[in-house]
Amino acid sequence: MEISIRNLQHSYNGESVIKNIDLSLKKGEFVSIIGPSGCGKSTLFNLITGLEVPDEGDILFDGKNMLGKRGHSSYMMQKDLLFPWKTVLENVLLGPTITKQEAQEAVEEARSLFPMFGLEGYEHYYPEVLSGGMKQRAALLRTFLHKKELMLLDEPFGALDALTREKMHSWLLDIWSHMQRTVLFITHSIDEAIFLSDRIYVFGPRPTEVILDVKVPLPRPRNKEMTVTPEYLEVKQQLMNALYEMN
Amino acid sequence: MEISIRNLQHSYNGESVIKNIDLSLKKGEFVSIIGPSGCGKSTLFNLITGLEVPDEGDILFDGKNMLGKRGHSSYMMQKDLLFPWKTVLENVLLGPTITKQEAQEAVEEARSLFPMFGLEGYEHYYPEVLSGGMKQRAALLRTFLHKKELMLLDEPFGALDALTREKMHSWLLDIWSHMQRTVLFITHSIDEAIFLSDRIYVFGPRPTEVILDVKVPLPRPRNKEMTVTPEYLEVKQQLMNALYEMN
Amino acid sequence: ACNQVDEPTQVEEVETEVESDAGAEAPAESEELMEATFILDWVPNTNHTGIYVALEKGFFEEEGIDLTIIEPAMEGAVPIVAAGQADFGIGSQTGVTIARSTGIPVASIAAVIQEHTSGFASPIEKEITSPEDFAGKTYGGFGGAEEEAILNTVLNQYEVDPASVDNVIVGSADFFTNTKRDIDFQWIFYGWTGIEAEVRGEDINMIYLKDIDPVFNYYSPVIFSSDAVMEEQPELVESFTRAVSRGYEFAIEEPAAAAEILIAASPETSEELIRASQEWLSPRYKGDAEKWGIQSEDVWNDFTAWLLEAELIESDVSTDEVMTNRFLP
Amino acid sequence: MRTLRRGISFAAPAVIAVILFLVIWEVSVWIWNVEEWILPAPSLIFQAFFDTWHLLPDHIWMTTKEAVLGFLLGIIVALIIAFILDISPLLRKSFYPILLFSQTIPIIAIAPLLIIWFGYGILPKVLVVALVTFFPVVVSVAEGLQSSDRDMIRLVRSMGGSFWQVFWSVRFPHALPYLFTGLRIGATYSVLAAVISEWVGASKGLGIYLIKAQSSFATDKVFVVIALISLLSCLLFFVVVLLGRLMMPWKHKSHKK
Amino acid sequence: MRTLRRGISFAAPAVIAVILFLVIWEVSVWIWNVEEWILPAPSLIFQAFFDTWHLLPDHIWMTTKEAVLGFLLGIIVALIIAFILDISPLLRKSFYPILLFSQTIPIIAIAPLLIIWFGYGILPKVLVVALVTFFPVVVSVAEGLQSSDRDMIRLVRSMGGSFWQVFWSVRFPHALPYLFTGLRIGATYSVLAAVISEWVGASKGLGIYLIKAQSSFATDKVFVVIALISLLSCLLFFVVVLLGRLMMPWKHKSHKK
Ligand SMILES: Nc1ncnc2c1ncn2[C@@H]1O[C@H](COP(=O)(O)OP(=O)(O)OP(=O)(O)O)[C@@H](O)[C@H]1O
Ligand SMILES: Nc1ncnc2c1ncn2[C@@H]1O[C@H](COP(=O)(O)OP(=O)(O)OP(=O)(O)O)[C@@H](O)[C@H]1O
Ligand SMILES: [Mg+2]
Ligand SMILES: [Mg+2]
Repeated sequence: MEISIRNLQHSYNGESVIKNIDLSLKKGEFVSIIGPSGCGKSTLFNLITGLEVPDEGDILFDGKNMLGKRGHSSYMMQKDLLFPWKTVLENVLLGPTITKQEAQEAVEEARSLFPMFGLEGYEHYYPEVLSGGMKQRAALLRTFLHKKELMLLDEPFGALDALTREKMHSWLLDIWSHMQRTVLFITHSIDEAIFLSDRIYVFGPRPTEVILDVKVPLPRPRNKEMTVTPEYLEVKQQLMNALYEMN
Repeated sequence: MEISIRNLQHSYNGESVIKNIDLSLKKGEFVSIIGPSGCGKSTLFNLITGLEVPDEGDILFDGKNMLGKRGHSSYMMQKDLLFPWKTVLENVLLGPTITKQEAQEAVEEARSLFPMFGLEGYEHYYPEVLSGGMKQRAALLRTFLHKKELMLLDEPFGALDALTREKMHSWLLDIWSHMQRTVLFITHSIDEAIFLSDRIYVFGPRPTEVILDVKVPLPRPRNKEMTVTPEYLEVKQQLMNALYEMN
Repeated sequence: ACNQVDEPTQVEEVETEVESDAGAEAPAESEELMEATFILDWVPNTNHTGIYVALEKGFFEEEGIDLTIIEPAMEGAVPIVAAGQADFGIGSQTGVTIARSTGIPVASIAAVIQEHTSGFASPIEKEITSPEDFAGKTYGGFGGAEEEAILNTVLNQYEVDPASVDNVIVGSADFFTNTKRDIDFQWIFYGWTGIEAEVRGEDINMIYLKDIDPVFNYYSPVIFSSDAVMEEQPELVESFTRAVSRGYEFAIEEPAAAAEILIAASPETSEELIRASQEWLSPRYKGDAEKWGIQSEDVWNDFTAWLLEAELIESDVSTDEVMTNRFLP
Repeated sequence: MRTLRRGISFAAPAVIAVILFLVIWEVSVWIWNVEEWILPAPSLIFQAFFDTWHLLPDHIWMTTKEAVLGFLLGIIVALIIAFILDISPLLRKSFYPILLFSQTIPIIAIAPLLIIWFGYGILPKVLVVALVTFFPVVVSVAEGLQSSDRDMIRLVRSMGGSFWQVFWSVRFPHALPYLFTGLRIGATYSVLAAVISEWVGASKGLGIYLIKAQSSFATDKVFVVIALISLLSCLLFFVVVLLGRLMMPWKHKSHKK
Repeated sequence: MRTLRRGISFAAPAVIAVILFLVIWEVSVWIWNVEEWILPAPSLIFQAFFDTWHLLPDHIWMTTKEAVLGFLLGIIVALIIAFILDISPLLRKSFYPILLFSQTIPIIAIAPLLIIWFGYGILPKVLVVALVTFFPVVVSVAEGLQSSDRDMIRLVRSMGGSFWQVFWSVRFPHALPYLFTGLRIGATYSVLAAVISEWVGASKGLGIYLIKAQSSFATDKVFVVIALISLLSCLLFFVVVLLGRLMMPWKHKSHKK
């Protein structure tokens, strides 16, 4: 599935938030977005998932206009939004429940992923007792189990320590390469963006627009050693310049 | 004020979370804590602020036992916890309201800090419309305005982009050096920890204990250039080893 | 709206099981029993004794009637009978007349008691022995339609300024409670509240309405039915009245036994009060009339005229529309 | 101007619905030929209203006074009781049966007590209205106070916030929507409660007017009173809704001022 | 065993409070020498209960049946109406006045209508109870449905969740505490509503017993009935509370199973 976003504009209460965004994803591509806090990244995701309708512009999936259409992508919001009335297991099964997947199968798959996500033993707990990072992991697992071709991840690793984060990185790249899911990824970490992505968009401050679109020239599969290669450092420098120039 | 924590132990529902923690802070020291997600860092903060009482152990402020005592430190929780019924300005003024500070003065100080925190223009908005990072900044501002000698910050910069984060870093170091506040800081970023702290504790996985206590041998004031010095890299290596050995 | 006969009423029947000898021959014709519903005006009391006696003694069955008694706790029997949800009801002459003048098609078919037994009562220590003493006192009313007009008529007759009498609607509290506080006198039925005072040993002064002005010697209560029932099933009305009449005759002759029947039918009501009340009331059902239930046209004429004069009804109601003796045995 | 227009667009659907309801009623009465002493058509009720309106102001005023004063008293009592229930689970458990008891007494069964203790003045009516209206408020507010966000409370406590500071900064604002739910129910009941309280003993008020109308089979006047009770209740309800909007601006607006 | 012990420790404060209440009452009656036909002492009420208990089971059973059936009907109606009110602000605005109207009709003023339409059986009583109890449930549930977390709704919608999936996965569970607040209020009213409904016309039931006792000046029996109404209401209330705990385990427990 190819996604292309054209001339997108959006405003809240008459104040422009997204000035003009053009953006495209190829099938199976992993693309990251970085940009200053409050610039409109989450807003873009809300537009893509159809939760909000832009003032202007098009969102095309394989050429088909998807403005205001919903249910075509798995979306991990910035807040964890676990339902307090569901146990962790029930929470992560939200997707399969909504798409009316076969229950038994879904439960088995979910359960098999609990250790990987460091949530083993918490299946039947209510989310209230989870630590901040555990909540985020549960939300990520929930998003993953809602299997759509496009995955939108809004800072999925913000509350994770380096180690857990790396584990998650390799897991994410693993399932991504196996399952050919297209990923659009918001992060604040330049390193994370480079390590994971095929391409990176840099957004400017609100009202935002794309100020840079860089290809990451690193081969797949990635490994930690690549983070000291000159290609890596060059991209990093480029991104940092773009971000710092904003001031 | 000198803080010393001795032989602290805590468990939830019979399951040990904090196995044994000894920890000390000198007056005006900046100390960071890093450790795997879900190990018990936030729990430690809850014990220090008196929100929970440990199963065993002592928390001494200048030799005085503070177990279960509250109101002695400014605490920024991991969740932003902005009150939906208060505007951003009212939210950040929570501390002065509770400590019954002179209102006019507090309002003026708060207002003067809004541009610095990138919240200008949002004074009278309800927090619902803020972006994730803006909420976090508002929560940080609220914590700062609740002026206590000890500041406990639980991942204050998790949702911020690199640029904003740096701005916040230098602001934090600035006020810290001016105001002689003791800071205990939870973070997931090794770089952040090294850049900001005098000392860093590494916590082990749950049930947690201190597995490393390193001094950061960098002079003050800090600047970005220091991040490439051999001292810096050595500390970083030390920390990474400690974290990676946990597996 | 007159399908009341074929439509079986859904109520849980109150019937005290008929075990009397009279009931023995009933089953043979039980399939042809006419169903009828009788609605009370208040909780079962000695005004109703004849009905319960007739039911218990099987008089209704003998007349081919399967009677159901409905006990509403509140007023409202008149529209229910008029609407055909009940065939017979019990109420006051005032009620029937006002209803008729409003266009509600009901008429009285029997007077339960010949003489009017209500009046103004007050505890003896209030020293109210004549309507003249009402001046400056507080009256506790029940919110009846005719009440204020009657009181004012009485006051005018005794040259008391109506404005000097405070009129408070006391609603649900009883005479004894009300007169403990700010109320000085109240309108009561001697056969019930007055008897309760006797039972309690409290002395009261009673000024009977009928002693103040003969026009107030109207019938209360009366048994009534609707035009529809009276026209379409005269035989039902006749049989009903016959049975009821026998019931009251029995109550007149054997007050003690009648009281027990009422007690059995309504065990929740105070037995002592029923017995005392029955004893007081039994001789008054018929009084010195030739037979139980008979109504004098003069009484109706006079009272209707008074109602008209008091503007309680807007148009005259002809007496043969509101009452009839033709169903009496 | 803008407030006016908004007011109109706010009230319009309600007014239209009421009119529709009345039209259906009127038509049904005509179609099934319902006799007027059973269920009078709205037109007849209007008629009766205009014929007798000169009798009404006194009664209306009396009942309104009782309803409003009683409701206010009820609210105060409710807030106090909800607060008491909130501070200790022990108090909650022990108080609830007594609260329930207070709600299960048929007013007219305790009419004698009310009269003996408080006479025939406005006081017993105000008390009855308070008795009826305080309960839904207590139950709602108690639930609201119970369900505050624990972490918000912890935040204020960690700042050294006293019991009262926690209460005013977190628990109370959190309980406000619950409070207004209870107030809406209470407001709805208050006028009818005032009417019923008059049956205990009074010389003025819509309740008295109702009894008199009923005993002279003036069904049309009975319905005039019912309509007035409805109207007054709606008015009170509306005031509560408006107050709710004023006191909880964050529920409707994105910013203050 | 454990459930039993917990049950006892749950009920104990309530029982003690009730006993205390009765003792204070008894003593007050003695001290102020209150006449027994105004306010009988609890001991006399117990006496009356034991003297007449053989008359009671039928009445109790009848009223209980009316209260429970009516309450169930009320709940169903309330859920449907709350749902209708929820789906469109227009419907909400237009419906509310009619809802309010339904709550401001004095039952006994429309008693003849009830009998004419529904006869003397259990039906009109069930309807009256439903009429009384549905309202607090509607108001509470409507508020609960309104106040769901918007972001949670957005999450489910972003997943392609249908209206009903949003409803069942977010709005309904969020509204549950509100629903139970309303149910608690409704449960409290249901028995009294059944009693009052019997005054419309019935031959059995606590309402009938009450009126008979009152009209034969038997204050002690009146209070026996009031006590029974209270007891039944408490029972129903307790069932609702229990059900609430079962249906909202996350409010009391840290994990399931
Ligand atoms: N509902 C709303 N009403 C008004 N303004 C809004 C609303 N939602 C978001 N905004 C504003 O739009 C801007 C962009 O918000 P958005 O959440 O998209 O930022 P973001 O790029 O995701 O930031 P962060 O990295 O901090 O999460 C912010 O300034 C925010 O205040
Ligand atoms: N109230 C509670 N009841 C039971 N277990 C709890 C409770 N609160 C926390 N825990 C458990 O205690 C452990 C430590 O939690 P804590 O929040 O301190 O972790 P953390 O180190 O802050 O992790 P993170 O970096 O993910 O925020 C977790 O496993 C969590 O599930
Ligand atoms: Mg965002
Ligand atoms: Mg934490």
